[in-house]
Amino acid sequence: MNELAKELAGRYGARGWHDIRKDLASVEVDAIRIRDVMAYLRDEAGYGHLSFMTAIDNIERGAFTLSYALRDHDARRGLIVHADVDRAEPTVDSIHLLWGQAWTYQREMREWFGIDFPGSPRVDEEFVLEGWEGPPMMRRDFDSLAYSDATYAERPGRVTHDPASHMREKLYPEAAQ
Amino acid sequence: MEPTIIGRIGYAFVSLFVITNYGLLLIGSMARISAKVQGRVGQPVWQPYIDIVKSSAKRNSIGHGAMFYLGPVFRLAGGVGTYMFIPAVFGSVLFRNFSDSGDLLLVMYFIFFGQLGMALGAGEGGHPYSAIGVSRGLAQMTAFEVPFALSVIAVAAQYGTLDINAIVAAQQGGFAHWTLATNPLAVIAAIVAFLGMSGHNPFSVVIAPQEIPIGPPTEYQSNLLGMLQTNRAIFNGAKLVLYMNLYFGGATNIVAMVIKTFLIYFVNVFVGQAFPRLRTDQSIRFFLGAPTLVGIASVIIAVI
Amino acid sequence: MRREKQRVIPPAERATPDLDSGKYLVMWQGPQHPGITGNMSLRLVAEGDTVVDCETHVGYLHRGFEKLMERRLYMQNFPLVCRIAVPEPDFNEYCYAAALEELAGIVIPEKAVWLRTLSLEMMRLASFLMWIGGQAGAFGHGTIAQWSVTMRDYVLDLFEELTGGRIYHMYIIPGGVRGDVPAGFYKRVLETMAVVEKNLDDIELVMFHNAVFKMRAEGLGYIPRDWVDHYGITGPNARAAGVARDLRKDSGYLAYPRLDFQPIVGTESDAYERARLRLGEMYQAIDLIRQIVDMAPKDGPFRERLPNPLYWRIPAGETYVSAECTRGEYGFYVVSDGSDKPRRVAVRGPSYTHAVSVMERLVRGVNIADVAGLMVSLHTYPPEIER
Amino acid sequence: MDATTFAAALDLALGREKAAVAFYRELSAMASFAAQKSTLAEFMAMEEGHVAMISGMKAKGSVALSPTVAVDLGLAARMDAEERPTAGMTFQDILVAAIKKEERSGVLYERLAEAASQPGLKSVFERLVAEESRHKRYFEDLYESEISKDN
Amino acid sequence: MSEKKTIPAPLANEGLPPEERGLFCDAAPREYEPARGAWERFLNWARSESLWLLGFGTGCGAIELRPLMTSRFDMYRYGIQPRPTPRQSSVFVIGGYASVKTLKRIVRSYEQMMGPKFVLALGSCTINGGMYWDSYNTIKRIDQYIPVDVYIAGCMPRPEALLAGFQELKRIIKSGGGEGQNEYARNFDWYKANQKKVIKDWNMPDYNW
Amino acid sequence: MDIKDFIAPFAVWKRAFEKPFTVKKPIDERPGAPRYRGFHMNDADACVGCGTCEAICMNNAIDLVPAAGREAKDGDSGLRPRIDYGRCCWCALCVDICPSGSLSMSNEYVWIDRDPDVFRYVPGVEAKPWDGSALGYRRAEGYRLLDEDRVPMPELGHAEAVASFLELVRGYSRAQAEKEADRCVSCGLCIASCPAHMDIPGYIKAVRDGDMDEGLRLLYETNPFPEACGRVCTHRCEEACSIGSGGDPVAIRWLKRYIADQVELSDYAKALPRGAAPSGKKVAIVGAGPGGLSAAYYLSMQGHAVTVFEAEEAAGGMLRYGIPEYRLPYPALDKDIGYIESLGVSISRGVSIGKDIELSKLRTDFDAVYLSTGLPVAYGLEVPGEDHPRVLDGVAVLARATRGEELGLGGRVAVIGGGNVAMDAARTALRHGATVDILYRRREEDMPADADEVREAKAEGARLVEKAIPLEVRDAPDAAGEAALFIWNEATMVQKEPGKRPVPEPIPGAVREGRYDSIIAAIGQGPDLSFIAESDGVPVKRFRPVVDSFGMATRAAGGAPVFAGGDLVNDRKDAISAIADGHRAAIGIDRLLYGKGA
Repeated sequence: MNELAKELAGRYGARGWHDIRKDLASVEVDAIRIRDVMAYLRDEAGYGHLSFMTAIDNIERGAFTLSYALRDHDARRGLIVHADVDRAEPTVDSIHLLWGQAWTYQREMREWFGIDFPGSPRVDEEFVLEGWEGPPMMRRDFDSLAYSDATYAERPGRVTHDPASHMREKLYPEAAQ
Repeated sequence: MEPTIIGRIGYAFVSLFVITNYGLLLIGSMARISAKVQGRVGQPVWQPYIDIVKSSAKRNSIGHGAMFYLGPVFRLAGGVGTYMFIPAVFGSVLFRNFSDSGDLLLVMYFIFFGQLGMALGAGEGGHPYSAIGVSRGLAQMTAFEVPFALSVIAVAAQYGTLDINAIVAAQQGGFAHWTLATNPLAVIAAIVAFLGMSGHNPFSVVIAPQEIPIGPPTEYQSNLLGMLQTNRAIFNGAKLVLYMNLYFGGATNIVAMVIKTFLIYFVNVFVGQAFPRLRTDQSIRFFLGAPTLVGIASVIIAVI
Repeated sequence: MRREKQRVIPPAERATPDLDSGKYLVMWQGPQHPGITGNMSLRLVAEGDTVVDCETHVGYLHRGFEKLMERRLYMQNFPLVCRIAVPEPDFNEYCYAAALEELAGIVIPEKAVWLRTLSLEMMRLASFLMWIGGQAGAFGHGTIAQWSVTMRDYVLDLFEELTGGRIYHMYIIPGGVRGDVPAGFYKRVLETMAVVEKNLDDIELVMFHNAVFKMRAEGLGYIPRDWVDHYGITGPNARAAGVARDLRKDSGYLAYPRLDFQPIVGTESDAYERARLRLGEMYQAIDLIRQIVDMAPKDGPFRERLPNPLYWRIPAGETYVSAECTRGEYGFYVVSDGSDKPRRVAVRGPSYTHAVSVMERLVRGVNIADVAGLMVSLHTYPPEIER
Repeated sequence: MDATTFAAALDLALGREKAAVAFYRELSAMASFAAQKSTLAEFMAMEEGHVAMISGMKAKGSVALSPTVAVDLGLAARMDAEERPTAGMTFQDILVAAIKKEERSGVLYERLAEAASQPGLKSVFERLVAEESRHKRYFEDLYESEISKDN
Repeated sequence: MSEKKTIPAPLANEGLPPEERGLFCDAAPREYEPARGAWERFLNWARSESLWLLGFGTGCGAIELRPLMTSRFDMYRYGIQPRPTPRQSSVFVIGGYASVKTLKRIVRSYEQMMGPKFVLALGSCTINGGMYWDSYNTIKRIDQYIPVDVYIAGCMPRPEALLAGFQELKRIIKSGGGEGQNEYARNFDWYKANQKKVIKDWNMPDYNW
Repeated sequence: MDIKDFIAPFAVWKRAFEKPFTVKKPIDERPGAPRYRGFHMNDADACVGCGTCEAICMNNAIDLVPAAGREAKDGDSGLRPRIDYGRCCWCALCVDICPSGSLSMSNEYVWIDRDPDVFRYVPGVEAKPWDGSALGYRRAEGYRLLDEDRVPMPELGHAEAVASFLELVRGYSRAQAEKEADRCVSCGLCIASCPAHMDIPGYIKAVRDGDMDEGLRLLYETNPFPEACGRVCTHRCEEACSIGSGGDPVAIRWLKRYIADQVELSDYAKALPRGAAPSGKKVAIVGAGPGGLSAAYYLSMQGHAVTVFEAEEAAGGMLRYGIPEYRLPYPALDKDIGYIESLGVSISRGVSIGKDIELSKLRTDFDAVYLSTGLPVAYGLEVPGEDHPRVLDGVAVLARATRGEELGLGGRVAVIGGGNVAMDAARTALRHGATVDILYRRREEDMPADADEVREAKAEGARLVEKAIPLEVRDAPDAAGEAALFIWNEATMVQKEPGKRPVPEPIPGAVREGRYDSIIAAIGQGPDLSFIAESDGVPVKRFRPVVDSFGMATRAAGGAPVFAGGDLVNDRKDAISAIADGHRAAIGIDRLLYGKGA
């Protein structure tokens, strides 16, 4: 473990430092401390550039995992910070004051996953969707195909055959009995 | 032989018909020349005709109140009016129009009249871009009118008359008698103003497709658009003929008229292809700068 | 001098104009508006000719790529990713392929490395050629676009020959590239480069030594240097502000460490500077393409064998692979849960910040006429915002 | 060709076919289990069919036999066995017997055809040769597919 | 064109604020009887030789319009040119997939165009959903929402394919087949019902031209 | 800004004097690039209708539809892909993955139509203008999304092999098996060709997933002899394999073996379903070969009490007595049989029907009888001298080898025949130190034996004498009956009838002879039907019991219904067909016993 990992662990209880490749690592923190961690990383650890933020729906363990990807351009290395939030009541501190584009990501996550970032500008406005009535669509329990089939008309006349069952029908229909 | 009033009206219609077609072909050929600069073939020369037929052949149209309809009518009236009081070919009975009934001031008024009418109509369309286009158009117009008016004043002062026929007459007898030769500053001021008047780059602020698509006529369609397109041809023709008369010695036959007006119009294209578009404020600042000074100088020269 | 005067640094906080006062004109620019790049819209609040507030509205091109990718096999996503950005699909292909290769532990053959680099640089050139037409067009200069888009087409002809596709190449496949170089291809590349270079010289003369263009572009959209980190600005937009960041140098992916080039850096950080810088990058791309043609291995395999794509499982893990596209940092964040479909793919497009946060702020105080020019000078592309 | 000679020729053929029926019947009597019996019964039925056909021709006075000789697979030539009717006959034994029998009939007709002086009669015998060759081919095919599959 | 089933639905501009109501028509579109004989053929010729297309890049397809309208393919020489406002345009090029949000604008722009108007649909996505067949945000068949005159297969179709599409469109118009406007008017209720099925926040006037 | 900025822009006019960029007639002048991905083409004859294109297509653009004039047959589903250009994105993954390589793309790209419903067609079946286009996208040479090379099976070297009866084939390791399983595209063409219609894609998936219990469960659904079939199956599935249409077929047999090998017999019970509750019905099965024991397995799974009567001292039938140990080691066979026995199936060994017990007795004592006695009778050479003491029959030699008896073949052995029995006999003889000649009437490619067997027999040192028509066996001079002369006639293959296979025709005068210590005749086998009396009511035609689709021969009054199957009934002479028959009969018997009709 390197210096930064120790520092993060000591200050913010960060854990699970993992070197993905030689210039990229990931680390996990508690969601409640995310703003502090990000401020520290930006101001003191040199990770001045926020590449992107996103969330992963880990539906199996009932959590959204937030991923904040930072980059230290001078040291030419990246860091992905993970934080789990409860899937049932996802609320995270906004970091829009730290980075000027963070609010857009937060707005996106609000719309796509239903994660709330209180205080983030325009966070409750629609982002890419318009008049969306379904659940947040990036959640894994939302079935895109089913929604599409139910909503958008398809051109009729498509029918396909499974080779195996077609051959059974044609060549040995008795086995179907 | 002096024709009867009925005959003169008939001649005026013929003249109008000719200038309309000429204007359309001019637009068509300039489009082709522009295309050549851009490395392509370009539309057929007669494309403007098809466009007008097409626009007029639209089956439905929408309106936004009476003023909306009147806009193009005013504009057309402006164009026709401008043309009607300018002699297209000096000395020709057919292309004399009603030039002896009007003078430079009347023509100047008609040039404005069309613009204003259009502004009123377009404003009625309710489209914000129309409104912006109109305000830009009027702003730019007031700006380029300054050098233009100065130049006209210089010409009027130089020849001591407001009668266009007289101005043309005074320029007969070779290049040395043209205003271009006698008062080049006035011509420069006028030509620069002309760039603004005809809305070519870098002064195409009115329609500016990338900024306010496409300005005042945004809401115009169908036969109203056809009317505007026709007017564009007439108005172009009228302005060119006016310029020719004021600065380039007029024309004593139709061939000279075609050559001269073509070249005057070509100046627009020549500059327009080279430059992008200025912002309205830059355009205004520009017209009120050097061209105005040149205009003033030309007046001074003319007066002296 | 004059440039300095025009520079407008808009306030950090959004103005909240009183719309009922009658002082302001609210208008929408886009999605159906020729001055907007791509299909997005701006809600502008103008006072007179000056924009006082701007809201960006995106999503007109939202197709739900990230959701769709979660329900497709890894290999099935390969034709999908390039559609995220139609002007330069290859960067998507590269980032996606590289992310999978990293997660699956695949090393691609040397020839594939070079062909990928070639494809990316050709794409960069083509994309910039399209952009420069847009930039000139936004200020009303239609001729440049007529020339440059044709030049782009010549580059696309090369792509068509190499990859079999004109717009969507689907060439950089996980494991390598999809086809070898056809006979005589490099010769045609060099011929095309000569033609493009000659026409770029013309464009430079007409567009960059142009009084009106300078009047419009100089001082427009000034981005102070300290915004670069704050807004996550990357690519030419950052380099024009004097920040010498170029992932091709910094991360050293593909064959870039073996190519001879230096990031071009500007100082003025306005629309003119950015345009100028991109022009420089076009020349640089031509130079890089020539180097690649010279140095690329002529024999050898071009693709590593992968497992059956119908069942290809990638070990659980995550990675973020980024590349320097024409607009800046383009990246794919891929999370695998060990199954045959990705758990999560997130796309980081540079326009995400350029076209939204930066655009919203820069446009305040700008003349309505300049909005289009400003937007193009940021080189934004909406689909990578909304995916 | 006079009718008598024609009838005589057919009678000869009829006689041979009836003898074949009798042959199968005799074998069948010796058969020890159902499978032999059913197979022999089938072959016997075939021969009875031939009997009926030739009798029909005789009655109608016409010859409706195909002149095409079936291809000889050449199995019979190499089979050494005479019919050895035993209780434990296998399918192979029965088929060999059948093939041999058909071949002998064919050879006989062939000789008769050679010896015949009247062209009409000659043609009748040649057609009978063809008929027998097809019977033999049938059995040879059976032998190839059922018995000598691996060789 | 086939007769579509009409789904009766109350259509009105009632949802609009009173001050905006004046900006829109208050009646359903009506069908227009074409002129007769040689005159109509002449008009159709003019319509086909002067195709002004709406400059609305609805999807990927817009990218191939660029080469088409610039010097290499130069569509101007075929009488085709882009037009920035729907009022003056006669051809709408649907550039591939249409997200619901864009569809709303497509419908609006289409309705604002003056007839006769034509629609050219580009690529797989407009025919049967294309590669976004399972997306929650893109429609699959554009012909459910507006009438389409010509389809061009491809993803992306080359500019040549687009040109061929325009040629086909010209042929159709000349033969008097470009009656999409009347088709739309005739099946107005059906189209509106389809549109409202997918456009969930319907805040547009129903009668919108 | 200086003066240049006002002058330089006029340089645009330079272009006005140059040639325009415009292409005059774009559609004609600019065809798609040679590699352009245009509309699809399909070589419908090479296509096998496997649907892999459909599986890889992310756009759901491909449907498999019945093609006019193409029937389903082994290795060809009769379906052909139909492409929907309302979906296609021209990525050409279908071309890259196509196992048979039949799909390709032309460089045509213009397709315009008013009617949106026309944009789908079956390439290669519905004619299109671009059919047969020489240009267009083809997958790059040597570049395929699927691996065409089979994972090689580790085997004993030939020298090592001949020296012992050790099993030749060692079986896949886990990595090898998973790699091989990964080549499968789950098209399912193989299922129809497998007589037992095993769920081959299913168990291959289990290998991929590493779920051996699931794999075993799937195997036992249709085949209770996975160990045996995994080694010696005639694997007709592999001939139908779609991967085989453009490369090596998937090693389906080895994967089956891999699954069975991975699970210990003691764990079988855990992996496999439990049988139904006892039904109180009794079923007799005659013959403990694969067919009989399969029937026994499925019947006992249904809860019936099963007794198997076997004439030999050990169960397994031809699997044990006909197949040498080096191909199917006895422990593997014992594992299969052991599991069946462990379910409560009782096997009465050494009980010969017709001798020790009559069929009619079984019919009275049991509720149903299944006959699966196979083909125990070897057919003779039918040449003069075939009763020479040195003429042995192949099946008997193999059976004696199984029993461990001294074979006494001598140093030079001739094997007559080209079937699997001939190969097994030859290779057994090789392992007993003999030099072996295999004499076959036709050519090597006509041999009914598996190509692998022939190849290995040759590799192990057997000499193959083709086109040898047996003429006579004679006592060898000075051999006193210890050696024989085998005399044959060299043949030439003559195409006598069009469309039929050529016939060996003796070359006059080309008579050859060879002196051998033993001559093993392996030309064919037949059934022994002597135990069926007429009174049993079992219909027999041409030495085969006549059965219905469930294998039922009779349900005549006077006893329990009689079913029959396996080699006794069918013509296919392989274990898997017997197993399939056994399974089918078990279903038939079960229905009958439960009164579900049949």
